[in-house]
Amino acid sequence: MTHTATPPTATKMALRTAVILFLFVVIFTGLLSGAYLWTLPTIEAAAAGEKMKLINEVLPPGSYDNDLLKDTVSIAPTVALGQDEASTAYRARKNGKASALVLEAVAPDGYAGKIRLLIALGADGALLGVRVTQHKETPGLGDYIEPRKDKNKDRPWITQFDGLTPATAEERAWKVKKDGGNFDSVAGATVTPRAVIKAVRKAALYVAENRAQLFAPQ
Amino acid sequence: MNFNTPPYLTQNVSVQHVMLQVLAALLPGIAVYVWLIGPVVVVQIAITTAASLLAEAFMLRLLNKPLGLFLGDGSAIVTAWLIALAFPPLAPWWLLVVGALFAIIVAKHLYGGLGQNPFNPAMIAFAVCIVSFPALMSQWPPVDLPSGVLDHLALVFGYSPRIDAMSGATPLDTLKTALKLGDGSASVASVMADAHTYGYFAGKGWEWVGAAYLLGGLWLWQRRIISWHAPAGFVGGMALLAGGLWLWNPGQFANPVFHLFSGGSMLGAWFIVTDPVSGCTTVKGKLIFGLAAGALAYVIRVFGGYPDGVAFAVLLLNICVPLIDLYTQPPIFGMKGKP
Amino acid sequence: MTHYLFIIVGAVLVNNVVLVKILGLCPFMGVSKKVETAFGMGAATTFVLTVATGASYVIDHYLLMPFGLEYLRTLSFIVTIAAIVQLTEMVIQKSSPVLHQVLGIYLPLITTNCAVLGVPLLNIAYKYNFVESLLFGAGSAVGFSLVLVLFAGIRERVEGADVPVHFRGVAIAMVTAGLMSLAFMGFTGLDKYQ
Amino acid sequence: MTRDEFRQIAANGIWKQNTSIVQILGLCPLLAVTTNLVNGAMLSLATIIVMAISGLAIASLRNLIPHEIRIPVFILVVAALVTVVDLLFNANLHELYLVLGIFIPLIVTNCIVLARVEAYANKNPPLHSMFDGIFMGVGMLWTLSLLGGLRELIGGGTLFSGIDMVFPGLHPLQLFPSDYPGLLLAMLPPGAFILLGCLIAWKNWIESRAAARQHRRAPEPMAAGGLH
Amino acid sequence: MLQQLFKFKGGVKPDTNKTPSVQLPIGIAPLPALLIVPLHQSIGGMPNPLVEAGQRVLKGQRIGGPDKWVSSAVHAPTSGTVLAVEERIAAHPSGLPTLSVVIEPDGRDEWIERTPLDHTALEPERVREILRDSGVVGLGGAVFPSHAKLAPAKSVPMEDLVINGAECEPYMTCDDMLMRERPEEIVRGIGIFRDLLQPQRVLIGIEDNKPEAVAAMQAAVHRLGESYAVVAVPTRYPAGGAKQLIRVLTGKEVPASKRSPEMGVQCFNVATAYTAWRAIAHGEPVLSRIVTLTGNVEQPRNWEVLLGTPLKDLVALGQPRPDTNRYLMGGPMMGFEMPSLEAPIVKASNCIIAGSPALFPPAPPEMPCIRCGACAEACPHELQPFEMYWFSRAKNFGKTQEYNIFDCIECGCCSYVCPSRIPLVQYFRFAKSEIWSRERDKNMADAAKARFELRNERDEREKAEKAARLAKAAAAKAAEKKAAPEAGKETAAADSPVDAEAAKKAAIAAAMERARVQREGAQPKNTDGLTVAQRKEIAEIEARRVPLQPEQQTAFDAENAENAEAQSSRREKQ
Amino acid sequence: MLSAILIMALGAVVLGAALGYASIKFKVEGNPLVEKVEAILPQTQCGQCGYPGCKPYAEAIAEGEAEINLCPPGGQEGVRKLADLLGREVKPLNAEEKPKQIAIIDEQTCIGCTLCIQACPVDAIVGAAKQMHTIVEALCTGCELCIKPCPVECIRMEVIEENIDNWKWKYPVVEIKRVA
Ligand SMILES: Cc1cc2nc3c(=O)[nH]c(=O)nc-3n(C[C@H](O)[C@H](O)[C@H](O)COP(=O)(O)O)c2cc1C
Ligand SMILES: Cc1cc2nc3c(=O)[nH]c(=O)nc-3n(C[C@H](O)[C@H](O)[C@H](O)COP(=O)(O)O)c2cc1C
Ligand SMILES: Cc1cc2nc3c(=O)[nH]c(=O)nc-3n(C[C@H](O)[C@H](O)[C@H](O)COP(=O)(O)O)c2cc1C
Ligand SMILES: Cc1cc2nc3c(=O)[nH]c(=O)nc-3n(C[C@H](O)[C@H](O)[C@H](O)CO)c2cc1C
Ligand code: SF4
Ligand code: SF4
Ligand code: SF4
Ligand code: SF4
Ligand code: FES
Repeated sequence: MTHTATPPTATKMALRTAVILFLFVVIFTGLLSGAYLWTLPTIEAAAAGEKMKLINEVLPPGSYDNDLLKDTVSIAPTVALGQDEASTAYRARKNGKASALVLEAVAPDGYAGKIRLLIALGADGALLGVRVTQHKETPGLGDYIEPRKDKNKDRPWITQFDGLTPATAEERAWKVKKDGGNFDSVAGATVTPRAVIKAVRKAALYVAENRAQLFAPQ
Repeated sequence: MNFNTPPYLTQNVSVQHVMLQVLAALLPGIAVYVWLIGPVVVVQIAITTAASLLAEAFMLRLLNKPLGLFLGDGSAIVTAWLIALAFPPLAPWWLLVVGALFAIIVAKHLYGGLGQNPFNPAMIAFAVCIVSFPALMSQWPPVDLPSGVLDHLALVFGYSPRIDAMSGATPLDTLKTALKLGDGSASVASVMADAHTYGYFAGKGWEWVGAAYLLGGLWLWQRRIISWHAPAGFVGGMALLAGGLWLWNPGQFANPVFHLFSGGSMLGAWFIVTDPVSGCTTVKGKLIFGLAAGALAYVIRVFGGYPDGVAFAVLLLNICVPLIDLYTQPPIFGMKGKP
Repeated sequence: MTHYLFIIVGAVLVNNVVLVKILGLCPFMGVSKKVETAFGMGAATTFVLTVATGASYVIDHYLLMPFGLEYLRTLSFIVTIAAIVQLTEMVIQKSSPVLHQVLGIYLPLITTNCAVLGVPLLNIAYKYNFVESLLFGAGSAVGFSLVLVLFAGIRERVEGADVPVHFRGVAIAMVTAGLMSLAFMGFTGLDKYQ
Repeated sequence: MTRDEFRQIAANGIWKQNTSIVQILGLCPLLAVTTNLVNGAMLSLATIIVMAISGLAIASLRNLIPHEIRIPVFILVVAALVTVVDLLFNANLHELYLVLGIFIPLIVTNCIVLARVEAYANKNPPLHSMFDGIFMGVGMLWTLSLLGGLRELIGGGTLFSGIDMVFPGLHPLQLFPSDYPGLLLAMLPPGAFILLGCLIAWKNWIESRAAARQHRRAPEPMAAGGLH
Repeated sequence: MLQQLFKFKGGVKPDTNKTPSVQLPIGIAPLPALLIVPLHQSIGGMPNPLVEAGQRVLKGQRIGGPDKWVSSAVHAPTSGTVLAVEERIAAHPSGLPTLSVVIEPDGRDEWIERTPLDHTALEPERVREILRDSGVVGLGGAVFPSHAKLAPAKSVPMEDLVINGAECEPYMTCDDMLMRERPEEIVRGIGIFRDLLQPQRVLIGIEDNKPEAVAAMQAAVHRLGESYAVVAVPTRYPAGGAKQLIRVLTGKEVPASKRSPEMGVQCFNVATAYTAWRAIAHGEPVLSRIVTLTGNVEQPRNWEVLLGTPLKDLVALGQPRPDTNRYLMGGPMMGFEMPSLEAPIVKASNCIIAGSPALFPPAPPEMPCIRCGACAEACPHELQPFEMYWFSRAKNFGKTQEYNIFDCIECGCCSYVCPSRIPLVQYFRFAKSEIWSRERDKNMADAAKARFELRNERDEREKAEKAARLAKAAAAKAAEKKAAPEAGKETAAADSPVDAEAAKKAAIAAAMERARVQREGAQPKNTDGLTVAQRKEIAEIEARRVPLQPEQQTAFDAENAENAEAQSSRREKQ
Repeated sequence: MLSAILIMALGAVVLGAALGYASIKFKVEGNPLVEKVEAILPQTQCGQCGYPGCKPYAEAIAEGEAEINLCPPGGQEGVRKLADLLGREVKPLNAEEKPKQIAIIDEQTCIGCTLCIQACPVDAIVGAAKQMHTIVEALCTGCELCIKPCPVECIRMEVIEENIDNWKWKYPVVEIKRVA
């Protein structure tokens, strides 16, 4: 479109609308940015709180006294953890001594896709706690791995990991009852627990192997 | 004014007549099923029939339609029988009732009742239940479940806890679960060797039920109640896909005969994709409907999240029916070879 | 390559925007009374959604992220999309009245289609790169158009049915959409290799 | 604003022009976040805030806005408000914020917001517009809550699940016996559609009953009118 | 001769029930006491009445003249007196009355003068005119004026002339008996059609359940040395439908969008050929027809019946059984129930079937369509009746047209096979007549819109003119005012006569203008764009006004009453 | 914050200018929708819809200002067609559907005042001043507009009766409901 074809009114119009839109944008973006700056600290605190809440689910209370979110180590993509991206592990210390490690792992072979886990291991390699952070298992069938959805409220399925050590526990301890193991499971949905168990075990073994590196001081 | 209108002659056929023949064609399949599982199958059929008829009567009453005329047409009974045959034979009674209510009330009468439902009511029942109660809907008894009629009834009516022994043992499910475990050790051959449920036309196995449905279907075809297009399409679609993958990797994919005679394949091919109401009506449309349903059922049962895909495949194709019909209009008299 | 294929299949069928992700429902219910108009709406949405995903990606990666302004996403995306839509509509109306008949009249409706903002936001959540974003956008749009047209087909038929009075119109359309969504649950799990 | 006007605006928003079951707009949040009552109610609250303020703002500024760019400007205003609400949720109701996900930013494209702005605020005084926004939102609030409650109840036998995300001390109600198997369908998208369909049918039923009653009462004024 | 036969899809095979009525030869029905001859007996324009009450008519005298080219004459079936020209109940499914000539026969059966002609010696145009004036119309059921079908298409050579002796409807045997008893005249009649159309072949199709008729026709063709092929076609309803028969005999499919001559074929019924021969070679217009009287009667038989014979007189001949509850005209597949025993036999009445509950049980309740597709399989036009039904039922007529409802020949095969016993044809007829009526409404709306716009335009113009006039006048006045004082001051004496003269002139002009406007007003306005008929109507209305000229305005009130009386009486006479 | 405002402002200027420019550059006159709506309206021009004729009503509908169920002559069928065209919900007609009728002038009473001629929107009345007036049947749309102006009340409406030419096949009675 050439300039000569432009009637003068169009340019004028363009100028006018541009200015008005400009004004509106400036005002409202300003307001918005103000709100952002104002809420930013709270949001960050909330996000950190959220993370800590999760971590506190897998770590016994009082088992650490440091700020975990600050004491982290980055783990490169690892097959053993089922991760294809770098992930972060948090280190718990008590009185300056490494007491536990919290890391993320993925069970790739859930019934309906990946199951994301948060695993806490003690310095001695024993499992302190496991939580599922994300999964797509069938609601009402495979979702009992989430304590919230587990019908067994007294002893949710996922707490069966607590205290296990891959090194000492025999093979049997890492199987569902249907396969001749110790783990309870819900009949008709054993794909899910098998996947979780396998992933947790692999993660625990991985940590055992790389202990030194993972617990190394910052 | 008397609205008796031309033509004053009619053939001696009726909806009831058609439906009764469909029911008759289901009998061989039911007989084999009873032989395989036990008389509890008949109880299940009775439950769904009663629930369907009650729901039908209730809706007819509510909508002010003549009860006698429609209760007698037999269509609700066909739906009921198909539901009973598609559900696990030891499903608790209330599950069957929920399915039947959904089929008749939501899938059928909300759309105006007989003849007007775009979705296959029986398959809606199945889909609703498998989505809502996946655990119950995937607990199939093995064919040689060592228990009597009374045990079965106790299970159906909830006086006995659901036992582990009866879960997940249809050939399809066994195969899929084994392959899914995914350590690569399982192959079709190893699983099938294990699965005594699949007799390959020799022992007591699910495939006999499929064969009996095939027989009933052929009879329906011979009686001209159904045309061959949709069943042939279904069988063809499934066989082509299954055959192709089987030839490519027989270790991970079962052969087409296995697929055609397990799960709901035969029931689907002869009694479900042929549902005139919710299916395609043009000749080309029926072929497309069958082909696509067969292929989709295979994809869902092999790659998807559910143990069998017939119901979902049929429902998905139900969605496409109006458009398929629209674009497969046959040329009319005098317009052949023209757009 | 298969990765891209899974994105497309996932967006069109398994995670269909309308029936599974529940986005873009208003036009889905509103413009599905006739197959013909559904086609028009589908085409227009496909265009806008593809452009919107592309534009959002560019804005996000080259204007917002470098300055740490992620909180302006919603604002900048939607204003840009609205302006693009309006521009396109004006241009089409002037340059091709035929195209305007086919597409143009639907364009203004698209600004308030949740999918148009939702899909770019999902792209960011899924950390898709540019090509993936475009594929996901286009796939979602095709998924939208597909179910829209199929839904219109059913609605045309159901219009003639003897539906109970209180269910006539939108109510039965909702039920139909529900049953369609139920059918689409059959695709569950087909994208897990992603 | 007179009382009558106020009452009219309220009636319109809550029932006559109810966004969800009459205008059939704003469906995405209506169906997507109503897996339980709390989610539905909270998203509606967010929407109410946005609608009230955007109504007020646009009705006040409407004379400044040229026709050609009114849509971008409206959207700009709405989007800015939505982002603020989004930030507030993020800061104060972080867990709920995560659950509601993209549906908070999507209030921008919630057709109903723009529809009211364009159809009402653009033509009416600020106070009216604000109340219109509020009552449209209230209409949305009760429908979303109802639908959320129904889905939750049918799907799992509970009510107010997730309330602890808003009021940390409270607990959900378990209304059905704990061995109620739960019709999961109600929690899934199909259930949402079907239940909304039933809700709309229910509204049609109420209206037709009201109309029938009106009809029965009607003859008198008709007769009076017929005299001249 | 070996004739290759083609197949048409669909069709049904109901019981034919033809034997009872072929046991006896065609009988001649006695003269009834009263004949009611409807003027409108064929497709096309309504014939104009040519007689008045009280007039004596002769047998064969024209009582209704064809109105347009597609229209056909009607004649007095016997000699007698016209009692009335009035609305009488018609042989029509509506049961509504139609303008009919009621004749009381005098029993003398006195013919008009008949002039036998040799059609070969006449111009084709003349032959067609004679056929039209003799009231020769299609007797196969459609009663389309035959002369209008006898012109070959300009661009396509006429290849086949198909003669329809199929008679596929159950019960019906009138064509069968006609072919058995009067084959030679039929064959000669076919000769007339052949000479007019010049086809390459003539094919006579007869269903193979009528071997006697085939034999008789073959013998006649042979005797007369013609080269027509008499072909026995498989018995399957509706093999006698023109398009189906053409398909079976020639392999051609005539789509609904085309007339058969455009594909080089034309089709006539045997009885039509027979009447054409009688009309040309004997000068006898169509006064009677063969009617099968069968069904629930003691004495089923074919009768040659005068047109206009009331139904009751005919059925009395067959001695209906006591449980007879209705009479169908036409076959059981396509016919309809006669609305009254008073309704007359017309050219289209090929068959009267006495029905009883046992013979035609009341229709079972209609169930919803289950989309079984049986109807589509049976439809000879390969339509999708259930789709057409679905949308007709929902009154979505646009969709019915998309599914080609206008290709439906209303043969009834679909209803025959429907397990849900849906009166499909009834739905299609309903949809078709709604669509036509809508078309009419639409045309009217368009016309109304055009007239409305015209009027608006005129209003605008008049308003503008008036405004202009007023402005002019105002300006003139203002000028006058302005001029006057000045003139008064300076040149009052000199100018005033001129001015006065101008004013006078203006006044005269104005008066003349007023008069002109008034004159114009006295002429009817708004008459542009009217059809001839409407102008005629207006002219009539104007004629009524003549006594109301302005001069008589004073006497207006007094005369008004008289006038009105005169008018109303005139109206009554009409 | 500054960067935020700067970036957004940049976008705003660009988009605002583009929109303003395009709004003039690509301006189109007229609304093709009006014609489509008008084609559906019966052109009775009776004003019962509350608008002075079919075209204004069509314009109002196209603008989205008017309900689609206001035209009694168009009947429920008209509402349906409009709903189809505009993708709106079908609503019941907000008046009773009347059978088709035409106006008849009682020629004995007519005083030739021409008031009805002026009222008739479609020029269906012929007659001159001080003469008896008559209605051309084929042109009358039955809008009743001529009734009110007549000072001697000589115009009445008559329902067009069914005859063999305008007879229509009836909707088959749905028998299922009756059997109950
Ligand atoms: C719809 C559906 C969903 C299922 N979802 C799961 C699931 O989430 N987790 C699971 O372990 N099994 C699931 N299953 C069950 C498996 O298909 C399989 O039957 C079962 O895991 C194997 O039986 P077992 O657990 O008794 O070994 C599902 C089954 C169906 C039909
Ligand atoms: C206005 C009009 C004009 C027609 N013109 C012709 C014609 O020129 N030639 C012809 O063969 N049929 C003509 N038809 C006739 C119809 O097709 C007629 O029904 C048909 O010829 C008779 O065949 P049928 O009885 O199959 O129904 C005309 C029909 C109408 C209504
Ligand atoms: C379904 C159907 C069946 C018909 N059956 C016959 C028949 O058996 N014999 C016949 O002469 N005409 C029959 N007709 C009429 C023919 O279509 C056609 O009108 C006629 O043969 C033309 O000849 P005509 O103009 O001399 O009547 C039938 C028409 C239809 C639609
Ligand atoms: C051949 C045939 C197949 C049928 N298949 C089904 C079916 O798959 N599911 C069902 O609910 N009803 C089936 N019916 C019964 C009936 O068509 C169905 O209930 C209607 O959908 C109800 O409107 C079938 C009927 C026939 C004649
Ligand atoms: S034969 Fe009857 S029931 Fe079957 S499809 Fe046709 S109309 Fe429907
Ligand atoms: S009546 Fe019409 S639709 Fe039915 S079979 Fe005959 S041609 Fe086909
Ligand atoms: S009511 Fe209908 S016919 Fe009358 S003016 Fe309005 S649109 Fe025209
Ligand atoms: S004559 Fe009267 S009713 Fe008829 S169109 Fe004119 S004004 Fe309307
Ligand atoms: S809320 Fe309307 S499209 Fe999503």
